Amino acid sequence: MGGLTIQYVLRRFGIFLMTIWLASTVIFVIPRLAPGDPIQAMVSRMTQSAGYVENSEKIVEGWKERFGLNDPLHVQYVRYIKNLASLDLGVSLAMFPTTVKEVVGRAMPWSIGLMSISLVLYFFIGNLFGALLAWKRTPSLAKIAISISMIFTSIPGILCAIILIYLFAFNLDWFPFTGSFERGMQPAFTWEFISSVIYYGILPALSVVLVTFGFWTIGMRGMMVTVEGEDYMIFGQAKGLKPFYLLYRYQVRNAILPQITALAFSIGSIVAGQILVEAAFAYRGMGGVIVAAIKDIDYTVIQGTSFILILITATSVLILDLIYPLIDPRITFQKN
Amino acid sequence: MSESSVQKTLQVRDLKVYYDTPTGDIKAVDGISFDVHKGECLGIVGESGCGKSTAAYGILRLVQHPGKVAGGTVEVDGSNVSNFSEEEFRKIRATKLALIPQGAMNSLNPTMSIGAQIRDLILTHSGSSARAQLKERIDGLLRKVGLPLRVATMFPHELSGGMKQRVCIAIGIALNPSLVIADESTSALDVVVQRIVAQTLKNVQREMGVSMIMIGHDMGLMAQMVDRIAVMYAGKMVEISPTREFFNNPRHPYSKVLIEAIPSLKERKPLKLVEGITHDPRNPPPGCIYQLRCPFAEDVCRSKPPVWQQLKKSHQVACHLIKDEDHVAA
Amino acid sequence: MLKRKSISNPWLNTPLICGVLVIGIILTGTLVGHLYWDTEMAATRSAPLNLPPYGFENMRKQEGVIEHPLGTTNSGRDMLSVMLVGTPATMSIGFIAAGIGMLVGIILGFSAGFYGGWWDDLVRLLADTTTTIPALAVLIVVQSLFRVEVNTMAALIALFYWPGPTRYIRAQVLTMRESGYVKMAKLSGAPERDIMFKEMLPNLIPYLAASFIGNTSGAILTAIGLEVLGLGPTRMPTLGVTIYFALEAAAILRDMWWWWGLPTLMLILIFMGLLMINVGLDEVSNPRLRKAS
Amino acid sequence: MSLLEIENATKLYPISGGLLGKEKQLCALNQFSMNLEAEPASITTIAGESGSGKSTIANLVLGFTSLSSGSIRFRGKDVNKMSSAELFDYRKNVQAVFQDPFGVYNPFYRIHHIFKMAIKHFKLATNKQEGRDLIEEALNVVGLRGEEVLEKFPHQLSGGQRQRMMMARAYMIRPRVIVADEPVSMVDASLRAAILDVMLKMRDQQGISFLYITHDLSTAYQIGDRIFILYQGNVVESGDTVAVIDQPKHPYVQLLIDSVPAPDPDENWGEQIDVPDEEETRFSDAIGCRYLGRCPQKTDLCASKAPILKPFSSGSPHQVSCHLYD
Repeated sequence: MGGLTIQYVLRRFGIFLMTIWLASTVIFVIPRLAPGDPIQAMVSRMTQSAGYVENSEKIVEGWKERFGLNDPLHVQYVRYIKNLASLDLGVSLAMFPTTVKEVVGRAMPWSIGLMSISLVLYFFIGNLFGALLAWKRTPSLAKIAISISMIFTSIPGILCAIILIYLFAFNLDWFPFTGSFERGMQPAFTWEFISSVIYYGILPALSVVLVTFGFWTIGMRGMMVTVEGEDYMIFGQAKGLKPFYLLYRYQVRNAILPQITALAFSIGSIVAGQILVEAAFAYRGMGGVIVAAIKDIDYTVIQGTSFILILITATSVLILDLIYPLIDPRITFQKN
Repeated sequence: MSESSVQKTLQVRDLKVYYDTPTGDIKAVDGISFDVHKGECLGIVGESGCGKSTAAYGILRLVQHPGKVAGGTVEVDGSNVSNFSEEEFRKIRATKLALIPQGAMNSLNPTMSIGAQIRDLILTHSGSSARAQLKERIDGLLRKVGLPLRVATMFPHELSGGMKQRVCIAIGIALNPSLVIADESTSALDVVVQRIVAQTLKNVQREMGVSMIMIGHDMGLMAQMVDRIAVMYAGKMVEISPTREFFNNPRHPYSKVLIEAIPSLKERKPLKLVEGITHDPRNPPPGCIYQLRCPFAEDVCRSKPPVWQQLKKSHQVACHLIKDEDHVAA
Repeated sequence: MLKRKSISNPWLNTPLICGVLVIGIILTGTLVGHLYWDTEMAATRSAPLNLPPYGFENMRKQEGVIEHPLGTTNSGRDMLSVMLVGTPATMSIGFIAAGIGMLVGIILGFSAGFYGGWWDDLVRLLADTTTTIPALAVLIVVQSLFRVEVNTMAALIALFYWPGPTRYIRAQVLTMRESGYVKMAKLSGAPERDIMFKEMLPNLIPYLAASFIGNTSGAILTAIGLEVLGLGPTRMPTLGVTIYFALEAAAILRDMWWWWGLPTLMLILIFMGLLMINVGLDEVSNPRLRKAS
Repeated sequence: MSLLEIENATKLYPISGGLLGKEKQLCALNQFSMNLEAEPASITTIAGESGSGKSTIANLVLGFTSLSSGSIRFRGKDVNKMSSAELFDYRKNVQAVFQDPFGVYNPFYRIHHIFKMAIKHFKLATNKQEGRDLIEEALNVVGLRGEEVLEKFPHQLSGGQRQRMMMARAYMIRPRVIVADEPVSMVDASLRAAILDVMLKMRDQQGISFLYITHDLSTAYQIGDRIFILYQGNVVESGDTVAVIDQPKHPYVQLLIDSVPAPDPDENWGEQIDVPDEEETRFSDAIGCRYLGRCPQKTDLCASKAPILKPFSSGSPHQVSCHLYD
């Protein structure tokens, strides 16, 4: 049952496009609202940091051409949107003539991989722990253990990353400081390479999971408590259903729905937190790319990566929104 | 017929349900005792907060926090279930003691189809051997309560209040329980639908010969539906009587108020006003629980709680004002 | 069934008290510190380089001195001064951003919920849209062009922290608009202004407080993100900026734990304090949570 | 001169038509007309089941929703065309008591808030003492005392007390009309009489008229003067309350009255009836009688033409809308 109405799908798609358009417009407008010429600002910062910039003339020219700074603003804006729509993100300034698309394209699988694995982990662990915290039959020792494990909740992932690096890489030397796989290794579908990727990925994933799952635990516990008071829970008990069945088919099944809605709303901050953790570990993902680009003052790469991040976020939200009606039979009810 | 020859489906003795509050326990149900005979329909009436629903949930061990069953025994079909473990008690829920909740409320799981919510009940108690005739059983149940078979694939939000209520009845009677407790089962329905659902309920009960407790506040509905009526006030049972006798000859002053308060559709009468002072439930007065509202209260009512008296025609009442000549010989 | 409100004050719950205490101590501590400590030493070259905290040794066997009890950085900043200056600066980013977000949320939420129509549609669409934009991605682009100082940065961050309160207030206003007490106020001749601010707003207080605290924490998180990427304010050694400098100077490898560790610890305390306040406020607005604990 | 006149009041709600996106209109109230005379004060019952449109009438009269067509006139003035001063006067003269005696109190304030709000905005008193006296007098009418209730929070009082206070509040404002929307349906039976009694007193002693909106025919029978019975937005029968309930004409009203359970075990409900589940027939483009789907006496005419409300016998105030009486 359930299913998607056309209005629902259209609205979700509308929000998807709006999100991307609005974010890109903010990126376009704010630099131009500020006093002064963004190109001039860039160049002066480049000269500041490097003392002298090779090809600076050429870069400025490239910039002027790319932005068409002599054109009127609306022409610039239309061109900017057009370029984005065709995913033409320009050419890297620091790694000329590599295109931004290539740079981002290399990093994207790493980011998406790390993000999906950690997302599955903390969403699962968080909700499981939340459900257990609210369940009457959970042993109190387990409840205490869960509460203690939530100590990192709410701190920024990057701080957790620093602490983990300090403890497990610097002091104990169990895990590598930085990187995505062993230096010198060639990416290939070999057991050696894959195990290296996993080994290098543990600390970054752990940093994200440790600081995030607690939010889902708190939210899930709250929803579980709310659902517990519902009449259908009491009727479920009156039906003599087994406690565990009642827990997962009645209580968790209904409590998880708002959690999925919440997930859609927090994708933005999830992506942001992930980027920072990648930055701390100099991971090959988009976070690593951004850090490098910021150091090199590679504006096109910064802008392109950000745009792709916005795209990834909006797409994830769209997917979640489209999945949601399939798991909540009530969603089509709104038309009545 | 004598008391002993009647088979008892349910025997409740001195049931107590208390609510824990920071300022002391509220005695929501304070030591009530009654029986339900085989095949009989007993109505429990009273106004909001009198403890009638709480008593039902106490019998079913479904009292929610901060409430707790604080004492008393419950016997079902002659066996004392009060000392059953949680797991033992779970097994007699729906098979011996079933609940029909208010279907208009949120009593059905919104994320499961109606069929699935009947199925899980049958499979839990009858094991997987029941799987073979599952569809026929579900269809049979839906037919019995007058629902079209397509309801099985529908979700609660797609049903009207009356249909949901019938689903609740179907679930309540699914496993041929000894006793069903219908808690305000038709209260939220419009009058025409209420009549249809109530009649369905009554027919099903008669056909199956199941015993029933009907909890409600609508005296008219009770007159139509039940064989005996029990009246509760402030956690105590004050009167139990066969329905006809109850309406013809109510003995407790509170029962009289309840009957007089029913607005008639037959004749226009002057309104009967009653004083509505109630006591603080944490701090009941000594003596009779009804003394503050009772226009006939005497000194003895203020000092001594009334005892349960057996009157003629299976009529029982707890009131000091009942005179001796009405008593059955001891 | 009997339902009685508990007499005990829901605002006096353990997480809320603990959280308020933590944040309170941090704030008053840094304020009092300003009176007794020379915070000018937060600037570079105002102290010997790379000193460990008092009572510790660094990798070059130098001992900490009492003049710089929390050690110094590789550019000669006194860590105690840095903490005294950086902590309130970091927190003020959160408070300013959350405050602006809350104000915008109240204005948009009330107007959208109360007047409805196209304005409501627009506000809802903008709020839905903005929630899904990853703030950090946009701010990275902006900050990499123009490095702004603390207050401007807070204002920029606030761009992303209004949809939460807006959506919630709008939904609540829609519910309350149909409530009996709002109808009663209308029937009592109360003007719209009174209905919004005397009838509706007081009932939103627990949520507004929770949302403010949640947004403060979110805004600080975003600010830290920017700072640690090297896009923080240039003139103010906020906690995030300090961590950035420490990481840049390989403080972990040089075992200068005080340099990155103290600001990290302070941030953890701030975040934990804010989270506890939030959990406590949740209990105020959701009575079911109270009885379950 | 008539006090409150409702003429052909109609309320339509747009509903989206599913996948095809064809807009339909839901007709919550169809061509409702009634007239409330200033003298003598009366209690007019508007009865019906859920979805009958009875609450729509309350919301329209109180100005919480706007009419799709038709008009409501107060002392001859169209409410829709009133100036803001006139509207304010209308507000003061048309008050209400609602079903839920808890929801009408803002949980943030003490009980006296609802009284003080009205005193302040309607300028009922010039000083504190005068205001205090007004409240005390109003509470007196409903049998409460100020010191018992005013400083309390809503949840500290019983449902009956809360509802009586709403009556007191309405009384204090001294309106000409009170819209009483299910005022006793959430109050215990033994306490209902007290509230109904206040209504009678206010009608007889203060000349306040009531629009008594209810699903409960028995209380209407006890206190009502005139009655309108609604089915899916249409008036199916109207007239003197006792006449209508003693001798209902419309098949629906007959079923309705027959279905009220009699508080007498000797008077049986009669045989099991079976009516098809109520269908949504309130669409504005529906033709024919709304009761068609459930009516046991329907004819071909009922499907093609909607009956209109007309006197049962000529000149009789008892009106019915059914082709059986054409």
